[in-house]
Amino acid sequence: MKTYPKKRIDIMVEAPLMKRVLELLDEHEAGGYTVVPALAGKGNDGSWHRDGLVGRVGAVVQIFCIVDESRVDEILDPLFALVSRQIGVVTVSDVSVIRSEHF
Amino acid sequence: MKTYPKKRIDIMVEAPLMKRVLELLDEHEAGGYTVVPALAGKGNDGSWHRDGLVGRVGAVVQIFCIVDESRVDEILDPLFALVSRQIGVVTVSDVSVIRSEHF
Amino acid sequence: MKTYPKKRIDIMVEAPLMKRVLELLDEHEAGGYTVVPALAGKGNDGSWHRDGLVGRVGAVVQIFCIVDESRVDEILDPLFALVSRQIGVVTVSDVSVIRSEHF
Amino acid sequence: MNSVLELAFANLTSPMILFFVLGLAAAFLKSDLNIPEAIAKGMALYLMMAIGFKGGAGVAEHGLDATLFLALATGALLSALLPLIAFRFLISTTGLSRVDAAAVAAHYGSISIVTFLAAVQVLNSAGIAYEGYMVAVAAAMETPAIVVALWMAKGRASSFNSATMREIAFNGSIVILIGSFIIGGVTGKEGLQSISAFIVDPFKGVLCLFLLDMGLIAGRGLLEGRRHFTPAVIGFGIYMPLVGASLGLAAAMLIGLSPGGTALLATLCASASYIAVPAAMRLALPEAKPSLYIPLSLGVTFPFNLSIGIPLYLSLATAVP
Amino acid sequence: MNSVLELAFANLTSPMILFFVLGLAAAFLKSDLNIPEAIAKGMALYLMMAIGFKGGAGVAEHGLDATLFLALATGALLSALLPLIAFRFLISTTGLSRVDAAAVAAHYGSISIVTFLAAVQVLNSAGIAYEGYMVAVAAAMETPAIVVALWMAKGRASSFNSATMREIAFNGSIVILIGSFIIGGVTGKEGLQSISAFIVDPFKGVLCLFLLDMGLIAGRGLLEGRRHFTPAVIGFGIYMPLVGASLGLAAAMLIGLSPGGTALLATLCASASYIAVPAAMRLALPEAKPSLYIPLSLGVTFPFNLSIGIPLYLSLATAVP
Amino acid sequence: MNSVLELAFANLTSPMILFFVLGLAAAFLKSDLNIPEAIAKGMALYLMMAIGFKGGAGVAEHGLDATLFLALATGALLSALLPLIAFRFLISTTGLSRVDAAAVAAHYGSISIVTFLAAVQVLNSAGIAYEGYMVAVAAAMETPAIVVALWMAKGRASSFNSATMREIAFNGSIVILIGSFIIGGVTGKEGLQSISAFIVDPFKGVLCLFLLDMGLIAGRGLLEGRRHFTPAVIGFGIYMPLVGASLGLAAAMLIGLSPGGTALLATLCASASYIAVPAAMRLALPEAKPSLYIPLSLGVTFPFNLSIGIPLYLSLATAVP
Ligand SMILES: Nc1ncnc2c1ncn2[C@@H]1O[C@H](COP(=O)(O)O)[C@@H](O)[C@H]1O
Ligand SMILES: Nc1ncnc2c1ncn2[C@@H]1O[C@H](COP(=O)(O)O)[C@@H](O)[C@H]1O
Ligand SMILES: Nc1ncnc2c1ncn2[C@@H]1O[C@H](COP(=O)(O)O)[C@@H](O)[C@H]1O
Ligand code: NA
Ligand code: NA
Ligand code: NA
Repeated sequence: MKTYPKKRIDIMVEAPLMKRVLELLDEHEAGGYTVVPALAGKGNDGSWHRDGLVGRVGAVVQIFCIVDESRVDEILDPLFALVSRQIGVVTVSDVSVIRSEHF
Repeated sequence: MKTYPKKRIDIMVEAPLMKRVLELLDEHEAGGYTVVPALAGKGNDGSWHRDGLVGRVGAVVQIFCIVDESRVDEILDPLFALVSRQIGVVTVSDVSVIRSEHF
Repeated sequence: MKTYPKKRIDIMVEAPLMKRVLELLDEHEAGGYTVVPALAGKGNDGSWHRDGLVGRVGAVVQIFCIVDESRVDEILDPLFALVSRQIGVVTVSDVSVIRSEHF
Repeated sequence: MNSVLELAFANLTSPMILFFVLGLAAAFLKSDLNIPEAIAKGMALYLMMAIGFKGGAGVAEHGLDATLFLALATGALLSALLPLIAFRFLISTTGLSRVDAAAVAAHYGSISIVTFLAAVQVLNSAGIAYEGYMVAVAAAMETPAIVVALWMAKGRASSFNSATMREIAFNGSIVILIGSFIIGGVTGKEGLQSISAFIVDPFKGVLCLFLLDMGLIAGRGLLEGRRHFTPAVIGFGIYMPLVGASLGLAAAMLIGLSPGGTALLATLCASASYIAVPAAMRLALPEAKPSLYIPLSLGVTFPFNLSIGIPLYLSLATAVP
Repeated sequence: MNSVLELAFANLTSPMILFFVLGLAAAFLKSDLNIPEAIAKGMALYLMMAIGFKGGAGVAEHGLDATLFLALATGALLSALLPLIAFRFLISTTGLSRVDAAAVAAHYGSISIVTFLAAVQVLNSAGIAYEGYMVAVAAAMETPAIVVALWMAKGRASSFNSATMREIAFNGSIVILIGSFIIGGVTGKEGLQSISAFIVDPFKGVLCLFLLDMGLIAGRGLLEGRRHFTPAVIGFGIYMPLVGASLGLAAAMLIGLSPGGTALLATLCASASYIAVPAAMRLALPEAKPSLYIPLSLGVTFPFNLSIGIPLYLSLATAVP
Repeated sequence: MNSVLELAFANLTSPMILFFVLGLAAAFLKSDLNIPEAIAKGMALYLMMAIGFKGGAGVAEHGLDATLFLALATGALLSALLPLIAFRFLISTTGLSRVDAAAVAAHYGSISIVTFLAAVQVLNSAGIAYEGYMVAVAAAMETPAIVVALWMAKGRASSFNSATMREIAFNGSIVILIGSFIIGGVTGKEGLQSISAFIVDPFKGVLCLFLLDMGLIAGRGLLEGRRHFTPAVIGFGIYMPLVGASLGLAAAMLIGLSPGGTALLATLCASASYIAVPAAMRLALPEAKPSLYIPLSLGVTFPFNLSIGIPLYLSLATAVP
């Protein structure tokens, strides 16, 4: 089956910032994204676990977004500006998709 | 450590269709799969959020499945037929595994 | 934007073993990791679904960890020793990150 | 007619309605207020378990009679008939596609259990009795509409196979409703008493919290689905329940239900599904737009029934001597 | 003996049992009915908090006596002894591997708190008193069986280190049971009264909903684990509780527990763990098959105790003068 | 003074405090006991819905008077004033950075609704009346402190834009508190009665379970945040509530609140936020350390208020004739 190369951007970011990241993706017309809840984690800023938490602080969500290679930089630059002061990690990787009109 | 190249198929699909996709993977002896809940997302068909939902409509789950390269097409073709009329996105990417008998 | 190549290790492992895996990652100074809950799955040891479960048995969590290529083997060897007797799957893939000091 | 207004007013200022309105308001204000999915599902299970059990215990106390079967058959028939009417209206007034019209019609033939619960609460506060088995009638009305609508959408029913039918027939909400109804029937008054501190006493409060959630979902759905909402579509969301209720009233009187039971059958006919039917539609009619049928059912028809519909149906049901 | 049958029959038609059966039926019908994980865990926490607290408040009211310590020691001893017996039976009759046999034995030495709860409900409805500290005995019986079973599996106990022991000793269910027991003991009758609308009144109803979930899990486990279920294995799941209960009855009479307390100790000995022990086994004996021991405990022994076992143990405990 | 000690002792041995201590102990023992996130959130929603509704129903019963507005204004003013004082103390005694000090100050200006709930429980058991609208005062005190603290942190307030303000103003907890308060006010005593089996009777028990969770989170936060905890910082976590309470007492007497209302206003001033403010700080002052301000508020000040603070403020409030 014919597939098309795209990029997958994975953003791990603390939950209170999620809305901002999604707005940023919307602004740059990322086409689509999916948010996956994370349960626990550890990074430079210490470790955390969702259990028992009531507020959004102390949790990290994972947002991923499949985009065309040509748009990666356009998204990464403002994303970096947004995430750099916060708790978070961003990765980019290669994927293929089966419907290219989608992205 | 010796690793073996495989393919990872990621399927984002609306929740009511999950059972069908898993049955399809079973039929094509995909060996294994994992379903990860998604919390929120956006695509061509609009955006959605899990919070407060009672039914399965309006939610997307992420199913991934590590398979040998040789089986990718065998799975993608019927998967595409299944998902094309529904809400969903499919990606394929490269991974290495440490136990090859597994797949 | 300048990015740096890293490796992403994905570990699907039954929930009772999660703590051991995280301790192992800590010992080998993996820098960070994220745990994502899984909802359902199937592998060699049968299929499972989280719904209705009270205990941790019968659930699989997904742990991922971005590390420098140079550390992959150091982590995979003990990980393999730990996971080989249990229910679980480990994959390694390529990613790029935007902040390299992080890992 | 005075008492209708009083009833309507009492209903409009009941905590139930006001919590629904709070949810709507929070959604429109774009507040981040939300109820975790697991809690919403847990409450839905609780409400169905409780209403099923109480219905069964009611039947155990008052005994079974022939009207039970008559009522079940009538309910199933109405559920199959209403989509045909709804479909006609939609095609001739709204310009929706055949598939969309069939999907919407399925929702209006099937029922909303929360609307039913709200009606039961109103009956309870007004001290009006009703047949305990009405909850079984509700369960019986869930599915026929789906089958008829899929048949109407024709050509499209390719994915409408026996696996889908099985899933629809044994879907979780039907199983817990009917299962609890039977358990309530078997254990009777004594069984009810032993767990009434769980399923009776806090019921209304849980319903309020659940309606808050419904308000949030309805409000967000309305914002999201706005673009589909022509006057003709909104109009349908309001007159169709009246059409359904009229048929329900007539049928109930024909088979001789009590005034309370009549009001409930009318409410069931007037109500539109927003949980079971959407899931079935995504499987069998994926081309139909969920952003149309969910907010129409939950954001237009549900609040209409909740606020104006129920007191109206009740006053009509009790007006006839 | 007539009253035994009556008791058994009353038990079999109690809402608790019937909801468990509903869960089983839904699983066998492959219904998608399910209880969200968070709700199931929340109910488990609630049930343990409530039973612990009530036990502690009971002790506060009736005063501590020497039998508390005697009962704790007896419970721990029985929990250590039962796996040895179970292991013998399994090795000689079922053809299970050493490791599988040890793992199963651990489950039958340890206890199931929900079985205990069900027995307490039966005592309550029959108006039979029992020692409040029995819940502490239950907690004391959770762990010894695990240690003994790991020791029996030998050679395999390499991963059985102090970290594992610590996790087992301070696992969540023990902490909440014992913690609530102590709080109940400290705050006594007054404390109980202040929160009884939460932990006493709705208790039985919550237990019903929880048993629905147990039925679903048990049913699905039975479907999944079918292949391991030889007649010898199923047989073990039924006679082993009887063996355990006999020892429990004898020991209880020896140390002079009340008839109610005797029935509870017998029930604890008869019951098999399906939450705490499986988790420990996955860590320490990963080669043992969870698809064997979980459905055996939850799908065979649990329903056996729930339906036939508990009334039987109770009638034996009350028969002896 | 004797009665103060008695009150303090009664408070210290109440189930509420003891469940909090159990949570702390479980965390320190590194037990895996935990409450699922959805359950914790569900309980938080429940507690806010209940306290809001009861407050509103209280106002409906006793009528509105001018002090309501006076109390709202006073609360808002205190919430804006306290961060200024806290900031001074922190800068001059703890060596925290400007940004960290501002973030901590925001927490102490704002309020903790659970501390408020605990104080209400103590008033209820002591049979002391209070103004129903105090819950609205609590809501009014949530936000001003945040605005002031961001202004103090200056230069850093770049991300402090209208979107952030909107999010803070319509955050979920404010919407449900105020919404339920209004619904309680509209439906009054009758509304309260109709759902009191849900929002009144089990309230205290739910609060106990919620405090168990708070204890777990506080204990784990203390372990994680240890490194930030100099004596000066811990000291601040204890004397700042006393400073806040003093101001609250004075203000309450000035505007003529009842002794019960006075104790509540003092408690609100003494309490420190650990849900709403942290979320706002992560958005607007990301450089401030959450591992400092959350455990300080939840692990030091919250237990101090719960155990010693509340009885103290209450005895002061009732001592003055
Ligand atoms: N190396 C890593 N691999 C996977 N996830 C990470 C890694 N580093 C950080 N994270 C995730 O990102 C969150 C924030 O990271 P940090 O900003 O370093 O505290 C952590 O809590 C983890 O959930
Ligand atoms: N570009 C994308 N990146 C990541 N997830 C996506 C993307 N597009 C769609 N999705 C996910 O797939 C779901 C269905 O997409 P769609 O069929 O385009 O509505 C969305 O709700 C998202 O959760
Ligand atoms: N090929 C696969 N693709 C994705 N996930 C898998 C695969 N195989 C196993 N898994 C996941 O890993 C768990 C344990 O696998 P196993 O040890 O094979 O039973 C399964 O329950 C799945 O959640
Ligand atoms: Na209808
Ligand atoms: Na046992
Ligand atoms: Na304060």
